[in-house]
Amino acid sequence: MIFHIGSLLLVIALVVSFFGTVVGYWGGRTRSANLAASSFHAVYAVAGLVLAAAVILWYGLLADQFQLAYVWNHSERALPLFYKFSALWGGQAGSLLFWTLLLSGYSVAVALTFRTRQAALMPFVNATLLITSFFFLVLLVFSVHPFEQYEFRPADGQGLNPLLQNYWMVIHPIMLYMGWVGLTVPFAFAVASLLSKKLGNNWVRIVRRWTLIPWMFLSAGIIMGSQWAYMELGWGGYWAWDPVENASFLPWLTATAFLHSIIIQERRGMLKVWNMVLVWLTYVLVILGTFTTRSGILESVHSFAQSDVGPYFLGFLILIIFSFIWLLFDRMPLLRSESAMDSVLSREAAFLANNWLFTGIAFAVLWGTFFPMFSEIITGQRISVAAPWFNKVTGPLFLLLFVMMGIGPLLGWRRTSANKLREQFTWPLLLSLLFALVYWLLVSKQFYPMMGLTACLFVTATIVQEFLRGVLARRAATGENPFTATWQLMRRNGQRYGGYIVHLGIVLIGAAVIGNQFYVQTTNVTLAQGESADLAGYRFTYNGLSAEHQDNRVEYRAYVSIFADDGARLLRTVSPQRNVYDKNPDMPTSEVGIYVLPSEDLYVVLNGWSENSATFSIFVNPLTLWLWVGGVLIVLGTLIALWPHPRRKTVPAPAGVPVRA
Amino acid sequence: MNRVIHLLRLTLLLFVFLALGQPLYAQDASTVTADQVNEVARELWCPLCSGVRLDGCELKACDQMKDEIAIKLAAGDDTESIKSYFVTQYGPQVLGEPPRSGFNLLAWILPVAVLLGGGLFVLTRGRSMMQDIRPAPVASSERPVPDDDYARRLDEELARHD
Amino acid sequence: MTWLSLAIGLIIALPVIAYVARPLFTPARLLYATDDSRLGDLLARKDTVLSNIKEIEFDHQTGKLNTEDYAQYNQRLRGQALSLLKRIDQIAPGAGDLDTQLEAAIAARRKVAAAPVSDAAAATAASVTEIAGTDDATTKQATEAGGAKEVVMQRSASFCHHCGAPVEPGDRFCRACGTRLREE
Amino acid sequence: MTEMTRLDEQPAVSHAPAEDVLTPEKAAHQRRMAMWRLIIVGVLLAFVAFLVLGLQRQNVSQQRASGMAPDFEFTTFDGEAISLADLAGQGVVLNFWASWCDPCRAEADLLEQTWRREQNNGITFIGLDYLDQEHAALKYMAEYDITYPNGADIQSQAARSYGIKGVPETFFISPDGKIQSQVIGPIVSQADLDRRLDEIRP
Repeated sequence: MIFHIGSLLLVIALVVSFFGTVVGYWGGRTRSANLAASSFHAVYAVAGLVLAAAVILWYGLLADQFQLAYVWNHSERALPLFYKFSALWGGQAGSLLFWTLLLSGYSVAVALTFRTRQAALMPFVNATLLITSFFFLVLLVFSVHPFEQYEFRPADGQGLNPLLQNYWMVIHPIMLYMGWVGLTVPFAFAVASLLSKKLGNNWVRIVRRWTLIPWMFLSAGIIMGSQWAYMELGWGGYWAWDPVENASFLPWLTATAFLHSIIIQERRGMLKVWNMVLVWLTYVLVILGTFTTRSGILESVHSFAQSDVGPYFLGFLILIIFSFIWLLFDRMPLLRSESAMDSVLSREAAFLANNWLFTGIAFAVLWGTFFPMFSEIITGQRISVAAPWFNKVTGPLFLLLFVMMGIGPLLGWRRTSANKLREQFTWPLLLSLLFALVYWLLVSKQFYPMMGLTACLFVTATIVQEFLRGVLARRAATGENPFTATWQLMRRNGQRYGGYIVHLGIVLIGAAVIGNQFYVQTTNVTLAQGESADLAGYRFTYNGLSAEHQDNRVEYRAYVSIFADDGARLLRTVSPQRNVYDKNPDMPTSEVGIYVLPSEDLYVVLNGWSENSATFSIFVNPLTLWLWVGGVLIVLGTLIALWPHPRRKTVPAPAGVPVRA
Repeated sequence: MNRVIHLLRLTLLLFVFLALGQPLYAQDASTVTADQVNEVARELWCPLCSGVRLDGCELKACDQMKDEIAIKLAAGDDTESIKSYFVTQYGPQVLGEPPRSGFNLLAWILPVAVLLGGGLFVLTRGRSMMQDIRPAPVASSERPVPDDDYARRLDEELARHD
Repeated sequence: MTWLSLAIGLIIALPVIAYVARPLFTPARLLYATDDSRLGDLLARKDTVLSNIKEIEFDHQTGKLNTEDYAQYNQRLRGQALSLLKRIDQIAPGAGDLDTQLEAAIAARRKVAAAPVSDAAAATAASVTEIAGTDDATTKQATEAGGAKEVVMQRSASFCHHCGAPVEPGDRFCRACGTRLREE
Repeated sequence: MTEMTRLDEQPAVSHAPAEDVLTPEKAAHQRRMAMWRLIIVGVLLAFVAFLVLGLQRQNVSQQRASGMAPDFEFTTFDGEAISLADLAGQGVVLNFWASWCDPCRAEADLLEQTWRREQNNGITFIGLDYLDQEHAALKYMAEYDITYPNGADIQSQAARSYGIKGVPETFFISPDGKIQSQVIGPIVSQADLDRRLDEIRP
């Protein structure tokens, strides 16, 4: 009964979202406050209805209502409560519902934020957000049916996919979805400003902020996804260039490009068309990514069960691609640049180079992701495009990007003269050369890691120099003490210095990736109880195995003691673990045993065991800790950049406000 | 009763894992260590999954592939010939990258071509954008003398603006 | 699907439809009075130019711009800013102080936050903030509607007694309407 | 001053510039723009077309249950070359399997026994070994004493043209080369197998 109501709620939401789209669009066209108000109401109503539907599905999951096909497929009685809750996004139908829920949440946030401002834009924004909701509701009503019921009530469910029964797998999809879904908002504003022809500096500021928020979630989501892969899949790595991973990485790349080039538009009124294209591209890549992961068009370990959502997605994709292109072409005359570049040695030029590299990398990743499909259609032969290809093609580009990341901030706006350039570059460059030389002589003679780590150091040096000079300049101007000066600098120039902190995070991630890519050491051993294996100066001793039944699984835990100094000093006993799930015994999951050091992770995977011996894969992964630290810095830096400026709390919003006529 | 079933399952699993852990044809390949096998397996990709490297793959099919590698290593084959054996058996999808020939060459060429083309485009556009603005720096005498009132207002606004 | 659940669905749908459609049955209004957003655009642009001036100043201080370049750009940007200020004044005399009003509003709000003030003062601050978010036509209208009068009552020292535009401490004439200001 | 004039030149946003005079450069510029637009739209169209094709291909391989059986050739583990075309006039049971596939074991004996019963009744059994190694495959065949022609499906070509979803998967091909039925997963009942065999008897 209640589940019938759930599907009815979705149908009502479908109708309302369609109505709201029409009303919003029409209201924007005719400048009717009544129609606009109605579109706001539609946004709130859709959010309420979708939330109610989600609550009903949650109730079904938590109360073990196995007559629901979704609950039967993705839950079981013995599933811990936490995972029953997260099973909402564990399957196709539920995760699409979750998408819609988050989207309507974002829509409400936007509507509430701008309900009295941006009168000219908001009806169109509402319409764009609602049409996206409408599309997902079409899927939920006509294709995937989260509330499909059986005639009878099965005694127990099938259980959640064991791989999803992990803490990271609960938080990581939320972050990722928050990022993906949020990128609809900048697209909605872009469409609105094109439709309303209000293309001034106004939407730029809004959009920058509303891109930064989802960007932060997306970054965090990607990092957490890697963390999950690293801790759970137990193959020693964190990123496999899998189609699903690429699907989350692609919009990140274009959004990052956009976040840089929008600064030029904000400051100089240049690149207006290009920024529109980037916003659109980001949104298209989000939808494309959802499409590829849901339709099974590309093979991936992460793919959802195949269903017939593909054609729907394709239709929607065609709609958003071509209607936007048409709109953009139509409004092209209104998007002329207001100023021009002054010099190649300017930050504008650096941003251009950045955009070139980011979109280049995005193209390469897109190409590599879809190439197997192209190739199979054209040649009929199946090939795979995996990590080696991606590393070879994007590796040099990332290296270049890192170099640019060091150079860019040192260039002033407009033009940097030769002597100033020398002044700026002397120290970082000297330091980097010294580092490279020492590295070459003492550590390793491999070219790529040396170049990569040198670039990392170079970027770090320039950022430190930026902070120092900024603090000094501020002290000279205001006489503040160093701490206040630093604080004020970040507070007042959050965009710039927050950005630097994000860069620092990226540098740490880069260093960790280089360490893992080039200096990983690994061995595969079968140890009898009490036996040891040596790797990279550490000794790993197998002490024994335990088996323990938890809620819905058996946990097999091996105990491995790690010694340093050739067995002289005990560092830690780790317990790599295998979980065998009652409902899915053929899909044992892995929990690796890790001892984290600042310099390297000692990473032990339990592969198999017999009565008195066990097989392990042991990895020594250099610098991996810094990957996660870098992720934290990215979030921190974004928050600093997002923090409202002390003065510009209420920026005049000039586009107009409802008039009592 | 439950416990019995549980124990039964446990022993069954132990057996399965034992079977997984041990090479099936250890007799000829016993001298080859797992590390030597993985050295080769690292350059091959599971043909059944996408994007999973052979040394990290836990499918039984992949374990058999690793056994095959051990046999071939014991027979004195080198990495390249083992790789090419698997390519002829399973097709190029066991390599992590498209072969550099025929249509698949496009996988390698296009990103580079697009990147260079894009770079060229940005460069020419940037240059033409710069030529637009190049005219000589503004001579101050050309500028109309701003009335003090506005200048003062500007200074005030600037002082507030930071 | 039972009749009962259909009925319940209908019961849910009706209020939702009523809620969404209600604004359509109120007297027709326009979203914004004119389609002219030039003032808003100019204000935003002025803000950008001011940021740019600050930015190159900072670039100069941190040694990224040499003094000649800085002087030249600074001059150019100031020229732009001045011309913008003038054009803002041309389009909407007295709107240049929109920004100033905003300042006042924030200041008032800060005061409210800092010390417990009467509810009336808080309400005033809120209404001023609302003004800050409007374009010229609405500003005038809101001013007429009395929002600014309250402001005058609240902080008489800083606003013109005639038109309500804010004035700087040293001013003898109102910049918006030209009225001679009363001496305190 | 350039920037200033540019600022001043900005159209009042809502009105497009009303300069309709076409100078030659302007015309050339417009032609270039038109060309670029065409290219962009063309590339996007091509991409979308590929997505449509990809989706279709995937659907086709999912629903391939009937129709003409694609031809294939293979070499048995004994070194004999066999192609489907050679077997015209006989009913063919085409079974995809692999030695690493546990469910395959459930049907191995049934298939072998039925083959022994039917081999003189105009029905041929063929086993194609999917993504497997010869050593392991031979051991598996010895274990179940499999005698019908078996060979490796080199580069999974047959598997791809039949669009199999996994192993085991079995196709029943009539003497005139049509796929009569298809079983995904192991065949466990003799009755079911016999019923399907009856459909393809010559």
